[in-house]
Amino acid sequence: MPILPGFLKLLSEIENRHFMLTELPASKKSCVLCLIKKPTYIVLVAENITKRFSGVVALDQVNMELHFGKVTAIIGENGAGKSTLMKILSGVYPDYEGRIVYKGNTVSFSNPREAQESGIAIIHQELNLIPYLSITENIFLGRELETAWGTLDAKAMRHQTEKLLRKLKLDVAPDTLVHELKVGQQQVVEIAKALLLDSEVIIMDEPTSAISESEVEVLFEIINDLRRENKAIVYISHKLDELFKIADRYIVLRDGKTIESGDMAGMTHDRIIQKMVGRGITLMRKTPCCKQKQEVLKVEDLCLKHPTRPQENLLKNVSFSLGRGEIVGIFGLMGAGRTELLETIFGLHGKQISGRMCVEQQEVHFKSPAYAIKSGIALVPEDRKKDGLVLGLDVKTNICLTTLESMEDMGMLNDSKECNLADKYIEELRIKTSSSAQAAKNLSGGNQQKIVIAKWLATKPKVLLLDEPTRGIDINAKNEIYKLIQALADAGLGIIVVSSELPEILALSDRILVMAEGCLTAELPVDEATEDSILKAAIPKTI
Amino acid sequence: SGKADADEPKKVAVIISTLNNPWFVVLGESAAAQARELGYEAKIFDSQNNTALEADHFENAIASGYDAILFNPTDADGSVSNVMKAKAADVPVFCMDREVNSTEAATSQILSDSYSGCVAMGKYFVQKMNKKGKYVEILGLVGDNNTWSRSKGFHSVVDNYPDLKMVAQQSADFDRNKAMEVLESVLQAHPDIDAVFCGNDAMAMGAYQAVVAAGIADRVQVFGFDGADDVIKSINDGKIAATGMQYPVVMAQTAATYADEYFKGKRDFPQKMPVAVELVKQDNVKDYLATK
Amino acid sequence: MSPEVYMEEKKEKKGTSSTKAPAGATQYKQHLVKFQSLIALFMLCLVIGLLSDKFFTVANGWNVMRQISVNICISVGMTLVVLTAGIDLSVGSILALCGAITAGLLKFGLEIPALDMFIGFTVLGAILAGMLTGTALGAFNGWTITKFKVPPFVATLAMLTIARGLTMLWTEGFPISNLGETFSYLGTGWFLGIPLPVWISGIIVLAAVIVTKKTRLGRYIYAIGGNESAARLSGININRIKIIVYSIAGGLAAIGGLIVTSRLDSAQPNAGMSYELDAIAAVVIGGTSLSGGRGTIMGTVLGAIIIGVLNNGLVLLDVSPFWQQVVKGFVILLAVIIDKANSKGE
Amino acid sequence: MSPEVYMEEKKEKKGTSSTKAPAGATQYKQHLVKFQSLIALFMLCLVIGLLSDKFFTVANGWNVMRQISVNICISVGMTLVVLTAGIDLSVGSILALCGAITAGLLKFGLEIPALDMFIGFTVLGAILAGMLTGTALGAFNGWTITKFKVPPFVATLAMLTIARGLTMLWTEGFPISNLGETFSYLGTGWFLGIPLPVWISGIIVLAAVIVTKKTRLGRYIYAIGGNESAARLSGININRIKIIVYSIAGGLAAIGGLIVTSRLDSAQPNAGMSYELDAIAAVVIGGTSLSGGRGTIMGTVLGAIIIGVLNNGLVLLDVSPFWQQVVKGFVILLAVIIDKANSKGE
Ligand SMILES: Nc1ncnc2c1ncn2[C@@H]1O[C@H](COP(=O)(O)OP(=O)(O)OP(=O)(O)O)[C@@H](O)[C@H]1O
Ligand SMILES: Nc1ncnc2c1ncn2[C@@H]1O[C@H](COP(=O)(O)OP(=O)(O)OP(=O)(O)O)[C@@H](O)[C@H]1O
Ligand SMILES: [Mg+2]
Ligand SMILES: [Mg+2]
Repeated sequence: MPILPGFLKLLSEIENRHFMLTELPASKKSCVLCLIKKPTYIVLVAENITKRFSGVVALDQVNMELHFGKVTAIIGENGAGKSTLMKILSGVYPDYEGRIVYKGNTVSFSNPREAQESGIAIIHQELNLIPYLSITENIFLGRELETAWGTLDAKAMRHQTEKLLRKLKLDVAPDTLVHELKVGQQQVVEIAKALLLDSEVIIMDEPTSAISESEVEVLFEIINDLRRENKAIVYISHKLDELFKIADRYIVLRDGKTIESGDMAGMTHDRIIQKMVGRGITLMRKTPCCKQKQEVLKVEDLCLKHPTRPQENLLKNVSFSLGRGEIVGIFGLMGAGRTELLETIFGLHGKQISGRMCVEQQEVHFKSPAYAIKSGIALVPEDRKKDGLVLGLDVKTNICLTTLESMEDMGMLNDSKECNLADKYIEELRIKTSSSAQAAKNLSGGNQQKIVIAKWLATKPKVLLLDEPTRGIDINAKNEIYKLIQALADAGLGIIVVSSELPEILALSDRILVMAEGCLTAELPVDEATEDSILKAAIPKTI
Repeated sequence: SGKADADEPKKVAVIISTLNNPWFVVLGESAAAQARELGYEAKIFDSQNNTALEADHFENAIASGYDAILFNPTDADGSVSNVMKAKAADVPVFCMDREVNSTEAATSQILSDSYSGCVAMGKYFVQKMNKKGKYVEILGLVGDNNTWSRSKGFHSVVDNYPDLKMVAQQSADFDRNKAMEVLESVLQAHPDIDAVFCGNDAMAMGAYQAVVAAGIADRVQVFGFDGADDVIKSINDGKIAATGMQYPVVMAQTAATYADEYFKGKRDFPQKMPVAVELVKQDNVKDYLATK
Repeated sequence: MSPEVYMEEKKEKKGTSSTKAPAGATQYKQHLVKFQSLIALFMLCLVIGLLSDKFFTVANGWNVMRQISVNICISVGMTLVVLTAGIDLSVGSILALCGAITAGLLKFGLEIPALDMFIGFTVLGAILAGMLTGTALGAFNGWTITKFKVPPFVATLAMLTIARGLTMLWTEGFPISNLGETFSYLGTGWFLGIPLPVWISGIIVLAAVIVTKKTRLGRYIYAIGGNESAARLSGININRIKIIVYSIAGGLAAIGGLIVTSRLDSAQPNAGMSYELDAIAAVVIGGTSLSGGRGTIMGTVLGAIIIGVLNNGLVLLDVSPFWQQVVKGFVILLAVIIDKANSKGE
Repeated sequence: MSPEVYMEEKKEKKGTSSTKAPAGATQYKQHLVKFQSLIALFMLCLVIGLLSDKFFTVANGWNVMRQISVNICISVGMTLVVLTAGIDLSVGSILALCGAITAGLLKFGLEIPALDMFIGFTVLGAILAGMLTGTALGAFNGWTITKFKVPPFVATLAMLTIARGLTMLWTEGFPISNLGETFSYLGTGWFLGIPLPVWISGIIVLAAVIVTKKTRLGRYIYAIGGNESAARLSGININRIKIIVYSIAGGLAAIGGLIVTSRLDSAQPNAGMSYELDAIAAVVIGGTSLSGGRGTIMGTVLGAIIIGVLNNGLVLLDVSPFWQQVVKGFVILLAVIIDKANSKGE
């Protein structure tokens, strides 16, 4: 029971005169804790934090405080400075202006290890795993268990990992190499990594951007446990619904400044958006479109063999069609084969394929991405860091990479054409960057995602495949991307959107396809679809 | 290796310090050719100037049953242990060109003495220069003991004349291109030199080209060492002053003949069999042209 | 209520004004990065110039330029290869082989006993044959690397050995000399007051700068080195680009071989040994990352100049051959450290 | 019933049945990868064995093993370096310097005229001094790489030159020979029917396998090579690990130097030239990725054996030296292609 340590902590805090008695929130259910009238107090205060990157002020006089036993949500648009603030708290950026008071002492961590050792754990927004080490090895990296001989205690570590993975309901062997995992699974590993440490403060920077709702539920259970154990939790997410479910307090950042902080109770959706964006937003329902189904893409009997187990199929007889101006949403649980479907259509899986595909009644093949692009297909991939962007190159180059042929004048690239194209999309998609010559790696996650979308829009495709297009994107930008998708559909593109967010699917699609274990299990027009019916179809049947 | 298969022809290994230099290619191929002429199987091994690789070659040669080794050592000391290994396995070793520092290891050593060859070269150098002037020395590979035996032989004479001033001493790794580039740079600092002494003929050719490019070929004399075809011709054309003629073909043929005699039962070989280095200069170059 | 409904903003777009100011800073920094090696070179020249009054002369300037022209040819190709995150160890051997082939064809022509045929070669024909050989060997490198996924290090290491062996076989271990006036002119001639090798390397540098900055090929090279999988998804034919790049590297090595052979008026079978290390050193000193995607041709040129000046300076100062290597090592180390200190922001 | 609950039940069931199969497959695949080079080696041996009856003899076996022991010492260190995504070009020079230092101290002792002092060395003392020198030079490599962020390629290239220069200075260009019986024993002796160099390299391999598989250090080496920034975020002291790794590489190169020197009973100033290429070749043929994070010590050992068998076989088969290089290049290429074909799934 955490009472005794909690109490001792309290005593020490009294000595440090750095505590605050408040009433216990109603949500607390533990009677034991209620009986002793557990106080909550501040575990960490950040005062006037300013952080500059060359040319950019990422944080400007930011203040925040974290409470024991509470989940604090940091809310803000892409590029507001959330991740930067968290990196300062966790010792990644040792040089900043301002003061951090942690458990009564002014601290300044010079590296992540110091922060870790004093009890601050972080799940970074970008995955930070070693691809060719196993799950166990990744989770215990930097804090391996050793036997008396000074060698690694593989057994004990494996055992603990198994326990952690069971707790997180991740269904893979602990010896699996991380690079074999899907992004969503990797994110669960990141979570496990942070949970292994018995930390006071646990920072989660968009932990749910790549996982589906069932895993989110698991995570929330764990967060609730942690809250009961009196840990302070920082939670960052662009999925506002989650915040209402899990957060006790909130802090809003906008353009690197603190706008407001307070209790989550009593907050509404609209007010959060208002604070975050700095203006009111009217919410509008999508008008279902009524269109003449002129077929733009048709897939018939598509099968894809498993890369290592030839008798097994990752895609099984998938057939569907997509109309001009239609938006088809594909829903499925993690590992349903949605990514494979899009990749196959885009020509990434070369030879292990059978089936036919037509674009505008013309038979096309699953040859290569170059061929797919020529046939008018574009794919916004799932993992922007790995497949979407050349992070070391600048924004302009990344945007223009797919359409360089049209940027040429007499065999030479025309710089002004490139700039025009880049500026057009920076403007249209509101990509927050200091200039089109900024390196892509210096942009915030959401803005990177926008570059990937821009790069594919530039090819003027007939069919646009979007794999989780709004992952990590703030609500305002999401709105813009939705509008953009709609506008593109109106302009006659056929669009397929893969998403793990049911509301997004429901809001965006004209028609919904559901996948489970490589099969299409349902096809529902949007007005007939309900969350229940979709989920039922998404659950694997062949177990 | 002791098995005496009467029907099968005997096998002779020719282990050469390096085949990256035409002089040694001649040495190796003449030895192999002579051995074949005498009715044996012959095979050339390239030690690539690497004593450790040479040790491997010895082990491999002994293991695969060679009956004699015609040997051009990479190093006088480092190669001793290799020769001893062969001796222990009853395989006769005949050294060519370079010696090993042991009197009982090799069956016989047919040597061309770089040191005394360069002493002669030094004497001719002094004479040609009239005992005064500035010169540049271009060394071979600095870790190679041939480099030093030549340099020392040369300096043992030339250093006695205080008016002969060495203005630069640089290494060019026995390489024609490097020698040219080094001399090009040296000429920037010392455009007024009178002579260049090079540790081998490839470097002498390179040096000569640098001198030509600088337009001072008429007053700068280039000296080489080895007796390469190119240089002999150049001496004949009046381009290069002199070189030390070593006789790779003679040495190689002698070694192969010795091996033949060894197989036929002869055992009393001269421990050292010097083959003199002859100075090739303008006035006697015709003789050497004829023999080629 | 479903939250994921469309939202419409009330306010207009916010500040477009803030975008411009930092752009200048970035540009400036890129400039610095581009010429990061310049400071090291400058300091090096200053020190040598102070110690030897022969260093800052026109003649010595041309001397250095001519000496580095071969390394520049090779390193330009190497830069392209390294930008794709590859490496080419075979350039030195290809240089030797192509020089030997040109020299051999020029001097002896080509005899095909089977067909009872003899083909004589003009200077131009022999030169083209040499360059073709280099390009073909480079293409072979690219082919094994892309088709069989052999790591570039191994593929080109194998080619290093193979091409050297072929050189030995072709020359039978002997130099091929006396190639005639016309061919000699290539390496020793002057044109408009500038040595011909300098012209050649200058034109190659110019072409390479244009290719990397201004053409699709160049852009693709950077993209492949930066993130190969993203490049593939962008529809770039990775294999084709890589084969082209290795072919260029082979072709440029062949040109280097022509210059060396012509300057010496002789093709040496052991020419070009360990030139690959010099070339890679120039590339890396010039700020190109061995993991690909970052670097410039001009950086490499500066790197090659640093190495050339260093070699020249050490000889001018008559540093003993023993000490030369030690000094050279430390200076290279220092040059890179100075670079790093000056591009700290990166 | 809420969909979440329903889902969970289903998932639970799925778990038990499907977890095991992929895990098994992964294990199996890892096995394959681990010994991917084995097939190539096997085929090579078969071909040579068929063509030469001298190949499969005990004597020749020890012969090959003894010959590769030096390369194994160096390549083990190189493997560690490459696993951290680094490279070490200086091993050959360090080998030469350390061999020369041990030989020099053993033969002449150390005279310090300034202090009017003379220190004599026992065999053990001289050996320790040599190994210490190697480790120190390696640590210096690590220091410049971590402290000044000099790319490993440049830092160790500089060290290649520096150490070679120091060797020349120490030996004055002459070999140091006749080092005595005791010291000779190290390279030429046998113990329990196995040559001593084979013992030494065997112990080094064993230690390295334990380090990479069973210790924190090993884990961190893989992590740094796999994703340096993630490793840093996990609180690993990257710089310390790297310095340790380069020191080990230096120390192992020194051991290689001792073996070479003792085998020849002579320290050659030119020893170890271009050994770095052989070592890197062994590492890469053994399946270690030059971009770090992936590979095994046993793979490297196999790689070294392949190279050793190839060298031995070409000699046994009477291939002419010029053709040898060509054949060697193609065989290396083939070996790697066979590997790749057998680990296609990767
Ligand atoms: N290394 C860097 N160099 C330059 N600018 C940077 C760097 N890292 C972040 N920035 C800038 O700082 C600002 C804040 O970025 P940060 O990653 O903290 O945003 P965020 O709130 O986490 O956004 P998102 O929701 O998209 O993850 C952005 O404008 C970003 O471009
Ligand atoms: N390279 C691979 N090797 C082995 N199995 C793979 C590989 N790629 C995918 N799979 C398997 O194929 C199935 C489908 O994966 P896919 O990525 O298409 O799912 P998804 O529906 O897109 O899920 P996610 O939400 O993770 O994107 C999964 O069971 C996955 O484990
Ligand atoms: Mg962020
Ligand atoms: Mg997916």
